[in-house]
Amino acid sequence: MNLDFTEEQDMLRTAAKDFLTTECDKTMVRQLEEDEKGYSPELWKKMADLGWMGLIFPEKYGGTEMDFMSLIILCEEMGRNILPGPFFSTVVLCGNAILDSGTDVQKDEYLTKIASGDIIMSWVQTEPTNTWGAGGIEVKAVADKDDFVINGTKLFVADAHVADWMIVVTRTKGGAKPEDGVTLFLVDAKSPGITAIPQPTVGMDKLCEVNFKDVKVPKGNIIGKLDKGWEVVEKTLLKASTCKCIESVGAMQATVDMTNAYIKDRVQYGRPLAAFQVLQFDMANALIKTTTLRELTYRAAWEAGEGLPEAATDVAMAKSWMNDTFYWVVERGVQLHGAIGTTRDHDMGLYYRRSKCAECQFGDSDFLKEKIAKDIGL
Amino acid sequence: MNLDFTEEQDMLRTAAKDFLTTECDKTMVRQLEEDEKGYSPELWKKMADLGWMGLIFPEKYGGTEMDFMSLIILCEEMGRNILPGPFFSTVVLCGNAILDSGTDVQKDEYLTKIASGDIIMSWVQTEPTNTWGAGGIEVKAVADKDDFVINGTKLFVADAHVADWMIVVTRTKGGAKPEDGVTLFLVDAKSPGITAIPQPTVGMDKLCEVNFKDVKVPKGNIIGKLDKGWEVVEKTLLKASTCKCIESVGAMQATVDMTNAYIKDRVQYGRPLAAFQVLQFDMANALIKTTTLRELTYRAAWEAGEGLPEAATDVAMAKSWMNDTFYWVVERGVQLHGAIGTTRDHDMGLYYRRSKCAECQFGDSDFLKEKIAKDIGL
Amino acid sequence: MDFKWTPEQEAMKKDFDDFFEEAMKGKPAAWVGGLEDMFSEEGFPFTKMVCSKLADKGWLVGHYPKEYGGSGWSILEQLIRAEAAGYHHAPTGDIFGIGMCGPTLIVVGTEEQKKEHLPPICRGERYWCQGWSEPNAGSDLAALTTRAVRDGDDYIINGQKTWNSGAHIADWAFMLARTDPETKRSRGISYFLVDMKSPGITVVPLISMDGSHLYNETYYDDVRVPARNMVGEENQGWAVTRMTMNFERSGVGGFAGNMADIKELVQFCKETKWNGKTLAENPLIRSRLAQLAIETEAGRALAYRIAWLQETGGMEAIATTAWMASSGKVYGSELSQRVAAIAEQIFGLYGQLIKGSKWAPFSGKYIAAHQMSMGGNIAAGTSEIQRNMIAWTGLGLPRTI
Amino acid sequence: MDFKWTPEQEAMKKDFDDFFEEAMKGKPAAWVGGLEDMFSEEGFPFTKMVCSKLADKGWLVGHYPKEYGGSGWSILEQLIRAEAAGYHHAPTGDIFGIGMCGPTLIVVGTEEQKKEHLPPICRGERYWCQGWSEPNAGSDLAALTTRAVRDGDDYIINGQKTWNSGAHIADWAFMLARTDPETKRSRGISYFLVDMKSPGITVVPLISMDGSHLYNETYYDDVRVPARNMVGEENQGWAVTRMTMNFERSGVGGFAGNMADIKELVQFCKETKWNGKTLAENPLIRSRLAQLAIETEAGRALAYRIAWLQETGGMEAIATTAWMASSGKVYGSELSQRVAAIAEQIFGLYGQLIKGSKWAPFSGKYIAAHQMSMGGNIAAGTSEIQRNMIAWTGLGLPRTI
Repeated sequence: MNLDFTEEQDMLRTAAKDFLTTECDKTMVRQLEEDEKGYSPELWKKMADLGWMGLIFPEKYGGTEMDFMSLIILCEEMGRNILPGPFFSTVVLCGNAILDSGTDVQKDEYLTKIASGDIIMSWVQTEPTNTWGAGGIEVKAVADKDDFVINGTKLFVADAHVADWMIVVTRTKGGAKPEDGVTLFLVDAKSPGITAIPQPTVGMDKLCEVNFKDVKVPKGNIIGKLDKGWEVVEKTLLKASTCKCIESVGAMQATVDMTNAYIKDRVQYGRPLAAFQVLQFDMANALIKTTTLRELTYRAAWEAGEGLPEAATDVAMAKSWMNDTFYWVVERGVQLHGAIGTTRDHDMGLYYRRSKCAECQFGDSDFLKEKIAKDIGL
Repeated sequence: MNLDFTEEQDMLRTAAKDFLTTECDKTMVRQLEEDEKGYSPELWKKMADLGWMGLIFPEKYGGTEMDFMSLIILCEEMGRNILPGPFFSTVVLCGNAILDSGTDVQKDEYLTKIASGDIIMSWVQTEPTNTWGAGGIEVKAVADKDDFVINGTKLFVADAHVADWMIVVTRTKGGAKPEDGVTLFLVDAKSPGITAIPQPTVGMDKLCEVNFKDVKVPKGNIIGKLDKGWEVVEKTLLKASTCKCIESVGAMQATVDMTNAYIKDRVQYGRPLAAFQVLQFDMANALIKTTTLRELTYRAAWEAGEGLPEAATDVAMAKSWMNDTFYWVVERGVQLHGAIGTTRDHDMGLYYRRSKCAECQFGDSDFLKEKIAKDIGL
Repeated sequence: MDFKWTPEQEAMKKDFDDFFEEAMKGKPAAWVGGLEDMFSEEGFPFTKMVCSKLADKGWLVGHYPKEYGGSGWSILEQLIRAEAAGYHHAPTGDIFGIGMCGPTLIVVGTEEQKKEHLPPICRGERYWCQGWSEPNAGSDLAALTTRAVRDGDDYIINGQKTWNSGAHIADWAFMLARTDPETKRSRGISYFLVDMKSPGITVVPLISMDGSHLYNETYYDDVRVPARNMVGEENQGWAVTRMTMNFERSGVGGFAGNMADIKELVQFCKETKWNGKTLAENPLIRSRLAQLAIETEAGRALAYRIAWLQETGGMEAIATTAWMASSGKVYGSELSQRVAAIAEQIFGLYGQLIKGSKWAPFSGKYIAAHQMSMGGNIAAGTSEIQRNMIAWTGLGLPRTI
Repeated sequence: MDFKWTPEQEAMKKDFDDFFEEAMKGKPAAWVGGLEDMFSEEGFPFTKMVCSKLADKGWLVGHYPKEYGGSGWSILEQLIRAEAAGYHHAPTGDIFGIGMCGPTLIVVGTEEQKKEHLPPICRGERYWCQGWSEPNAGSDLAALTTRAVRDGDDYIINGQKTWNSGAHIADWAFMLARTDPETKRSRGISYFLVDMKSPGITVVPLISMDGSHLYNETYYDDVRVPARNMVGEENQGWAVTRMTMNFERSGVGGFAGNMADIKELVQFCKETKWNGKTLAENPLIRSRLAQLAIETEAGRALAYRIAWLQETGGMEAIATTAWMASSGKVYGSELSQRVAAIAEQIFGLYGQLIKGSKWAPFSGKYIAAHQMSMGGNIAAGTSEIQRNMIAWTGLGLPRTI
């Protein structure tokens, strides 16, 4: 057992923290909320230059071959600074899916371009059916000679409006088990018949309605196997969930730090707010929640990275605990800031609003707890 | 609208408070926990002399004809002092059932004896089936000439071991709806074939396992109508639930008062515990919960007393809110007392343990909330 | 004890209900019914229109004395109106003028002040805002530093106020300024009525987390206020302030609003099918909505008690029930927050969509309400301040501030 | 980062697991596994038996240096043992001797004290109790008034201690007495080792809410204690006390115990059918048990971090991780309370039955555990004290006491 990060990883963390603090301040976060694209191409380029896009890819694809826990570190720091943009879609979701389940040709084609920052990708899974489960996949892909033809509507799809390529989760076969008959396609976002319309969300995080009308995709663009794509989804979402959890930990710690500093500074009734025991208890509880989530997430992430069977349950646990704790911590943070914390101009709100977005990713607590209940034998 | 009690009712409250404080101190409560009978015959006699047993019965049966809200007042004060014994079983459950649904002959026979303090009664409903719903009634009563013959096991039955008479809820007919085919019998507790064994409970409140082996009951002893007894049960439990709620309010207020006094008195770190803001917040929350429950219960009780249709939902709401709040308030009370509050000799524990007993009476929150969900249209 | 309304009150209830049912048909999209909506660009004309109709019927400010334009209602009739309005999330004018400034004037205002201000309030013609908090005087209001200096028949006011709800639409403000800078804290403060059109007043919007505009900063730069606009004695404004804070806090409208929300959500759950089952079949959702209904009724029962005690106890009761009013406030605002949070949760992925997305349930009303609810736990005395007050005045525990 | 155990550690884990599995077959009915059981009339012989077997294998106090009877384990091996024991709710001797007094002696004891006391602790032959709290010195320990007066080579101790867990079975006590009554509070206190058989000691039981006997009052009436039994310098006992409080607080055993409870409850829910359905089919129960499992794993992950930091950081880490240990304590004890409460709730009407009723699920174990859990939120630093400590040392907030 070794619960320390390596020196190289510690350096990565410091570098990421410094870089993001400088390059992604809250003014930029606010601008990008209103920005049509939702990301900064300059920043994107710089991140690629730092090697972040290819962090966990093999060197032959332009990556730096660090392990999954290094990506976790990066995500923690991104969460602390609320980095907007398609890093999560491109690298965490699509990058991991191709890395774990793509063919050599696909890896060569896409990982290399991701690593260089040349393409943005979008993970196109959820639908109006309102679930991250396999049962929600209804958008059909039907074989037609050497192609498949995709028709239907996807919803809540991050960054589809700026994506060059998409990984689209489709239904290719009906059947008793919804997990069967799911197939994933690499789809050129410029294909005729695709429209992507960003929806206003509480986090302004560019979730799109994506419509597919007779969109043709070559058979060769399947990731994983025909009808067996759900395995790829599961594997990808395990990793992505831990990245979302640790991103949230970063955000939570940021709000704890920010609130702690504020109450030490803000004087009412002749003493700092920090001197009020009730506020101290709120802070103590916030710290407990943040810390337990961090530790649980590290373990779950390590298991997911190692491909261990226990990852499935532990990741669901971490994500569910995140849903409970992120909201709690930012809610208290706003409350302790008082009225100023409820304004659009204050940073607390940026975090507060993102807690809802994070909750919606990869399963809410009811969904996850039902999974956990099964896993613990119920 | 008039949310005040009458002067007569205010006097009743004062008299009850004074009487119980003197006659039912915590030493007696403790003794009766260990006592085989679980009540004091002398105290029982005195209560009868005060007219408490017949408080809401017509004068012709030896009662004083006060309204149901007067019984509520009495129960609130009993809860404050944790009066042990079969008042609830005899008067609140059986008394109300006979008053509301008995024949004139039955009223004359039983209400008179209840009012005079001559008989103790037990409400025999629940079974190992573990529910207050009609579906749980499996003990059968089978017609045999002019009698019915009862067989089976009842469980969690208060005061059966000291009862002279019982009201036994039986199944006389199977069918699609569990509410159909339930019949209530007035049963002489000395009938051959009845055994009642008190079970140790957290509140030492003499809940018995009651076995019926070929117990004969005359047909004339049916309360309400054959197979239609569930209506009687529902009506009775509505009133009994509000009495249990207000009993709990009395207990909660007692623990709030006791804890409030303790923290004002107990000095640590050179100041009374009461000066610590966190403890003040616990107390404020306890007061909010106690007060909201009291007001909700008064309304629900008034509705139940008036026989209004909205009583069904509001009583379930009050009882569910009681389940949540009673435990919360006494748990905080123990915590604020510190170690001394966890001892057998301290009064806090008496209340704490009763919160569990109260929760178990007439439906836990899941049971009640499912009912409420139906009532609000789900 | 008797919870029945009289036949007259029942009839009144129905009249109110019919009125609001009809009036609210024209409400703007995603209307939550908070002050944010009432004072928004889109909402304020609607608010004025509804309030004007209410005023025509004598229902806007029914509980003021008839001589000043009220209808002489008892607190119970006021309660019935508040409950009906709350249930329909209807605008009922500004809580500041109607609920705080007006009642204060009735008790301690001069006859001239009453005659000048109460009738336009009752007619729904004059909107008020509160000018109390300052950047360094929030919960600790007595730390305020805005100055008022006597100059002939006027006072000249200088300073900055903040969190002024509706200052951008208000005609008048009731505000606090320090008239004696030598004495400390709560002494030396006076209470003024200020025409918002006075030269020297600048209102700067403070936009809320969800993008709505309720709060403002108000800058006073040599604002001249006639001395007759002082309420109460010079330097005695703190006592007036305490009184203002305690009026009309049964909170029944909020609980009625929750009832309507729960009803709406129940209907949604019955009609909405995801993954092959209606939401209404989900036991977790059933349990949560039932719990909200329980907590709403428990709060409502408390609100009735507060109203009853104020009805029967008069002005004195306002002080003795202050801890109950604080209880109702903190309980109610935290409950409203849970209602919105649970609605969002029920919507699943749709819960994150806001106004402007065609996919947003109820046009994003609940997620907006959720964000606004944060302010509900802070405005008009934070939940912490309320719990302090309950501990001190309801339980006799020592003051920690 | 790597969460794998080495093959040796995996083997150790299995050995422990097998041992406890076997040893716990003989446990008394309704065994919860808290100190209440370990030190009860029925439980203490069982405790001694299990501990003696553990000691034979060198597993009772593995982490002490070999020269004093330990096995020289690292904190990680200790963690593995604690987790296995916790999972089986096994007795592992007194936490006072093994976990508090012993480690203190290792750091600041004299060689003579180490030689005298550590080996019998490691052999499971000597049980300890703590003599700290007094009726007027609970959370505010420094307010203690028990006196120790030097008399030749001895000290003579007079006073009253309370909440002495296991004093009725203990052989020795480590206790605090005031040696300099002139100086105030934490100064002037000394730390003594006292043979409980010393003349003048009287132990009076304090029976807990559920009827169990864990706590005692201890009266010291002219108790003579040799000066060599003082730990640390005279009047410097407070520093020793602080050290004692911080040892071994990863809390992993408690989380492992929760895991076992959850597993037991899952099994119960699968096997138990009321109203025609198994409990396992009830979505509300599924959700609650899943939530407990989540919270248990979150706490366990924290416990691992604490152990790891102590492993790699040594004595210094004990201070820097104190806020984490406080977090683990308060989080763990409150979680244990919820586990018991939810078990009771699952049992429905059966939840109120206690030991002695043939109908009581698990012989009333969970309702007993629930009552004991109240003590868990108070003993060894109340939840309030823990949160204070987290705020002060983990967040740098100003001390409020």
